[in-house]
Amino acid sequence: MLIVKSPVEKTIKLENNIILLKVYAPEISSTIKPGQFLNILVSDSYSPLLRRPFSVCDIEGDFIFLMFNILGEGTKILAQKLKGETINILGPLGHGFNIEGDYNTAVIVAGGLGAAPFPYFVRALPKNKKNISFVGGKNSNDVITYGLNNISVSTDDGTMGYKGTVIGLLNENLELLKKDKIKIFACGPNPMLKALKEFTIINKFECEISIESAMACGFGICQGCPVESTNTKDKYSLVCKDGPVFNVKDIVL
Amino acid sequence: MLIVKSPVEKTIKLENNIILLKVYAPEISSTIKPGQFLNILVSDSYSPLLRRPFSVCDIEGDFIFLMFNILGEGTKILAQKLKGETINILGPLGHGFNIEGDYNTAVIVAGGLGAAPFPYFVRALPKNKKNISFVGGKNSNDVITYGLNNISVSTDDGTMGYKGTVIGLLNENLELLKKDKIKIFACGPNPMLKALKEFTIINKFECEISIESAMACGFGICQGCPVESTNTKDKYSLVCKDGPVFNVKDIVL
Amino acid sequence: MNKVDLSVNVGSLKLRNPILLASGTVGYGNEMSEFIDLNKIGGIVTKSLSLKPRKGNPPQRVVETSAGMLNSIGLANVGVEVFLKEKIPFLKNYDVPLICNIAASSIEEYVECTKILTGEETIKAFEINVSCPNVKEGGLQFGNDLNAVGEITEKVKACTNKPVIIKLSPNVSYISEFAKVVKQEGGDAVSAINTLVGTSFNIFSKRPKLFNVTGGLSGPAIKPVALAKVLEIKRSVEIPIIGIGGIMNWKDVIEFMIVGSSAIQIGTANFINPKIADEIIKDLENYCSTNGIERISELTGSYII
Amino acid sequence: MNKVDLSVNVGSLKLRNPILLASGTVGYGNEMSEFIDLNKIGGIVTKSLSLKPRKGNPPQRVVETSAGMLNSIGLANVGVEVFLKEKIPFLKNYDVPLICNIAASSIEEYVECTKILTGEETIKAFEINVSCPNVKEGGLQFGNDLNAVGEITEKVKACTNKPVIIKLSPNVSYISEFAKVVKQEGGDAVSAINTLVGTSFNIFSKRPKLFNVTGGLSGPAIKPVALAKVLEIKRSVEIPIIGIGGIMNWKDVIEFMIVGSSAIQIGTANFINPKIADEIIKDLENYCSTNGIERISELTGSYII
Ligand SMILES: Cc1cc2nc3c(=O)[nH]c(=O)nc-3n(C[C@H](O)[C@H](O)[C@H](O)COP(=O)(O)OP(=O)(O)OC[C@H]3O[C@@H](n4cnc5c(N)ncnc54)[C@H](O)[C@@H]3O)c2cc1C
Ligand SMILES: Cc1cc2nc3c(=O)[nH]c(=O)nc-3n(C[C@H](O)[C@H](O)[C@H](O)COP(=O)(O)OP(=O)(O)OC[C@H]3O[C@@H](n4cnc5c(N)ncnc54)[C@H](O)[C@@H]3O)c2cc1C
Ligand SMILES: Cc1cc2nc3c(=O)[nH]c(=O)nc-3n(C[C@H](O)[C@H](O)[C@H](O)COP(=O)(O)O)c2cc1C
Ligand SMILES: Cc1cc2nc3c(=O)[nH]c(=O)nc-3n(C[C@H](O)[C@H](O)[C@H](O)COP(=O)(O)O)c2cc1C
Ligand code: FES
Ligand code: FES
Repeated sequence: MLIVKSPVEKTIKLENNIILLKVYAPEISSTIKPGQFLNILVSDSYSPLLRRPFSVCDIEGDFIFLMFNILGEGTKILAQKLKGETINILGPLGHGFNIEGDYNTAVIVAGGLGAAPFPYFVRALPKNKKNISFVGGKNSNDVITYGLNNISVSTDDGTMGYKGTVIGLLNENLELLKKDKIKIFACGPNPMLKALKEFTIINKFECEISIESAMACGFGICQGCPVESTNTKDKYSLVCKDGPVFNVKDIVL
Repeated sequence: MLIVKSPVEKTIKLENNIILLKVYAPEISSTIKPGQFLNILVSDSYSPLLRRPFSVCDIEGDFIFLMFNILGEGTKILAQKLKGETINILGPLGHGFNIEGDYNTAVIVAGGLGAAPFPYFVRALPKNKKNISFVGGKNSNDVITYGLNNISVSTDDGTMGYKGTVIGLLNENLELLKKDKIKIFACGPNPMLKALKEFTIINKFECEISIESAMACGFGICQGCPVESTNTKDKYSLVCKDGPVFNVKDIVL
Repeated sequence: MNKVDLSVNVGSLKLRNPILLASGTVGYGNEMSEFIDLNKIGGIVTKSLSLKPRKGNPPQRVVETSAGMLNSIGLANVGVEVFLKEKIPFLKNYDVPLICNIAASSIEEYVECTKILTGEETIKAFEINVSCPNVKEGGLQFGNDLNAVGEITEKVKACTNKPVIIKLSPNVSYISEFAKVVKQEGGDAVSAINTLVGTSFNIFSKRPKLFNVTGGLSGPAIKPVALAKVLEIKRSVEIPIIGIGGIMNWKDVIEFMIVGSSAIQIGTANFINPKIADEIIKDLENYCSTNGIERISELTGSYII
Repeated sequence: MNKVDLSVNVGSLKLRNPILLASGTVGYGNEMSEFIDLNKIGGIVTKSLSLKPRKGNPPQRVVETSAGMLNSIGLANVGVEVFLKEKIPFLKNYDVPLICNIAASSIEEYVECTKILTGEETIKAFEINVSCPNVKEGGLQFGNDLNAVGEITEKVKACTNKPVIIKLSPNVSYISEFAKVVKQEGGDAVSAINTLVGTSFNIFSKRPKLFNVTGGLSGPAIKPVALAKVLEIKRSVEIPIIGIGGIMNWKDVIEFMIVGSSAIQIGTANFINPKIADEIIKDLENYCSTNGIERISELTGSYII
């Protein structure tokens, strides 16, 4: 865990109002793993007061990329950073995806901005593993495919790809998925993750998910980010420290 | 009184870390009088929460100039404004200098950043009036002569001009001052204004001073900016509404 | 856009919308009239008035803090008589409910002020500021004393037919106990909250920044505390509540209504943006209209816990 | 630069500098040790410990507010036994005064916890968190009840030789009355303040953002209130005070010392910058040295009013 002040290199606007922030942070890029996150202080003032957690989206040499859209004060300030301005980064934090292991194809399931951690994930995947992506959104505006390969898309309103949820789309492709030795890696809104949990249990797929939570510290001292664990009834797991990536079986969604 | 969002045109760094902010504000430039002030919201966030009062320093067509140095959060943010960014201005506020009247020469007395309102003052002075300036500072770094003419300088430590206070300097020039029909216009730190009050009473000079105060609203509703009045014992005057320019006889310093 | 009904009732007091301007942050209305149309806002609460004019505290009276400010104005005001003579005529030009806020240093003074003012028809209700030092009791605050608040409520009610709103101090263990006493003694509503006691020191001079040493904290910093106090009252006493504390935009208004406010007051925000009341009213109309809220009063106490 | 003496005494407790890390914002020290040298800070106050492990509240437990945050962790902790077995060994690697914070739902539980922990030599003092619901009294806070605070002080003191610090709740009318009771009953010091009660609602769902509805407000927003509480205690009771509330930098530390604190605690700021304690200690050294302050303890209560 480090605290670094890193200069912004570039702010890239993708479609759908998605922003990619390219930041020079060699200390982070050389150590962070896909699915880990950073807790970012967007301003030295007390407004906003707390850091903001972001997944590492991608890495290019000494640079890291963050992907987000403008939700509130923190992301608004981040989006306005100019080249040379620094951001204060705390990280790498938490446990990332277990990309090693006994499977042939990584199946990425992403809902909306849940796509954020996967460009780096794809890049970091061992050479001997294939990857395919299922990307869902409410509508075509909500579909983010940046940095992904072999993509199938679903939208709730049918404005793009399969009409329905991304879990519906997975079900449509069930035969295909069953043919291969797959492991599912997912990130997205809670209802999606809930449905996915059921889907993976029924179909006996290995599955890791990255979840979100309100956070204050991001590194385990505030106890602010509990998630119910299926293993220990008398204790919560912490999203920031025990996660944000969990085996889908280990937590109650 | 208006509230306008005005785009910054240019940030000019003078010597001594003094900053001049040039802002496009025709609604203000066309109505404001020398010595009046503006209450400026430097940020939409709640940090800082309140507006910051600044004298109008100068005017050029549709543009106004503010003069300040970086003291705290508010002035730091202001100093970083780029061309095109807007600032939210409330004004014109208060009563300015009475530049008309029965005198031949306006004698400007300024201590440190007390020089801020005088470039516009000089520009606005009726053609038939001369002006001379006495500018004091702790040391040469503290002496601001921007926009002034016929300048005599004093520094407490003697690093520039007369060694001593600006009131000492005035005393040195007493004969000269007494020869003319003068009116003194002053702005600066409180100890200077106190000494000036005594000086003007002893020598029977007309004198108006611009004073500062902590302020919340700047337009008379919070009662946050009292100053003891010599005229009404049972009531304070308000710096923002009754001032910031007062006849030196009207207030207790 | 459908027509939305923004009107609310605070007990028997009818307001065209829930947006009042808080005592001490609107003067007596004239400066604000340069920025907003007083005929559109829900109402004005005057600066606290006392029997005699008060000079107030020497400077420094205000200090900024993180997302807030401290003030110790010391209840500077023109006194009830000058108010009636010099301030009321201006307010008569407008169709805006006027709530007269009264501050005093004895129970008798509260009564006296109310008696003098109650005949003036422009005044639609009284708001009693109990966050004042009780001179007889050695300067302890009325607002921290259940008996005093009860007695003030009872005696003020006895000398006016107009609605009496008691403005509660948040600097107590259980604010709902005070609201209970107000209800018992016939008070029509409570305002919550007045400012929190705070201070700030200059670390170089070691002196307090405020002449009066301590002052009242207001602004967005106190919003979470104010919301909790309103909710506490709502959950334990049935009395109309006027919510106050750190309101900066329409979302804050909705939040205060959800936790139990029938109306709200805007304080510190007026200093930052004197047009804010106007803007909030438009935003509320918009919000209600796009969300199918026909009457904004439905929101009062609509929390789901 | 002259050598500066940063050491302070809080009653009989000697600290190498006045910078403590506040309960609930430092865990049990291990995560923080990645960022700062624990051997340099004044001391650590543990997360509140209870007799049995506590799971704490379901999510959501934290919400940001203007210049502050609300938390309702629900005193999640490992319990005294696991603490002794699993957390103390790590802390033994460091030379840092450990203050054990205890939370309980009955007076007996406070006593029990103290008895179990007092034998552990690594623990240098106890801080008693009285901002806990008293289960026997229907969940009312101990911290709002003078008698309860007195009884807790007396009974905890009776079963340990170590200094007992009572951490006071700010959610009361007169905090100095509580400090008086603590002194009367033999308490060694008070910590002030714990968090202010606050809440925040989602205006769309109309539900509280915190599962527990209300939470504790901390951060710079509360600093003026905390300073006023410390000053109130200092001016009316002679008892060492540990100042807490919104401290973000060395200037805030000096301000808290001037109004009467012998030492201070850093809370929320640890979340934003876990190196802050280190940085503040260096800044304090610098400040004292350049201003000719030989012993920082001179600053305690040095206000000029
Ligand atoms: C481990 C982790 C990784 C994350 N990675 C990314 C990422 O790569 N890209 C990205 O865009 N976001 C990510 N997030 C979410 C991101 O932290 C929030 O969007 C951000 O904090 C919002 O800050 P803000 O100040 O702009 O909005 P705020 O003003 O804090 O909030 C604005 C609105 O967004 C809602 N909101 C705030 N936080 C969240 C949240 N965590 N989830 C859902 N809604 C929220 C608020 O309730 C509010 O309605 C991640 C969160 C976690 C915990
Ligand atoms: C009518 C009026 C006109 C003014 N005109 C000018 C001007 O033309 N140019 C200019 O530079 N300043 C002017 N000032 C002062 C200016 O308002 C403050 O310097 C500014 O508010 C500081 O804001 P900040 O956020 O940078 O500093 P803050 O963080 O608010 O304060 C930083 C430090 O400055 C001190 N400080 C704050 N306000 C003042 C003040 N009013 N006087 C002295 N010290 C203060 C604080 O105590 C603190 O130590 C004027 C003030 C008034 C009342
Ligand atoms: C400068 C100032 C003066 C105030 N004067 C009074 C007053 O005279 N009487 C009163 O009852 N409340 C007074 N208040 C309290 C406000 O009416 C309001 O209760 C408080 O500021 C909280 O609201 P806010 O956070 O929106 O400002 C004053 C507040 C401020 C900031
Ligand atoms: C997330 C969080 C958890 C806390 N847990 C405890 C606790 O277990 N026991 C306790 O006495 N105080 C607890 N506190 C209160 C702090 O110790 C401190 O009194 C308060 O936060 C004010 O200081 P600050 O503004 O510097 O944070 C907690 C505070 C926070 C923010
Ligand atoms: S965010 Fe603080 S413990 Fe997880
Ligand atoms: S600053 Fe508000 S009345 Fe002068």
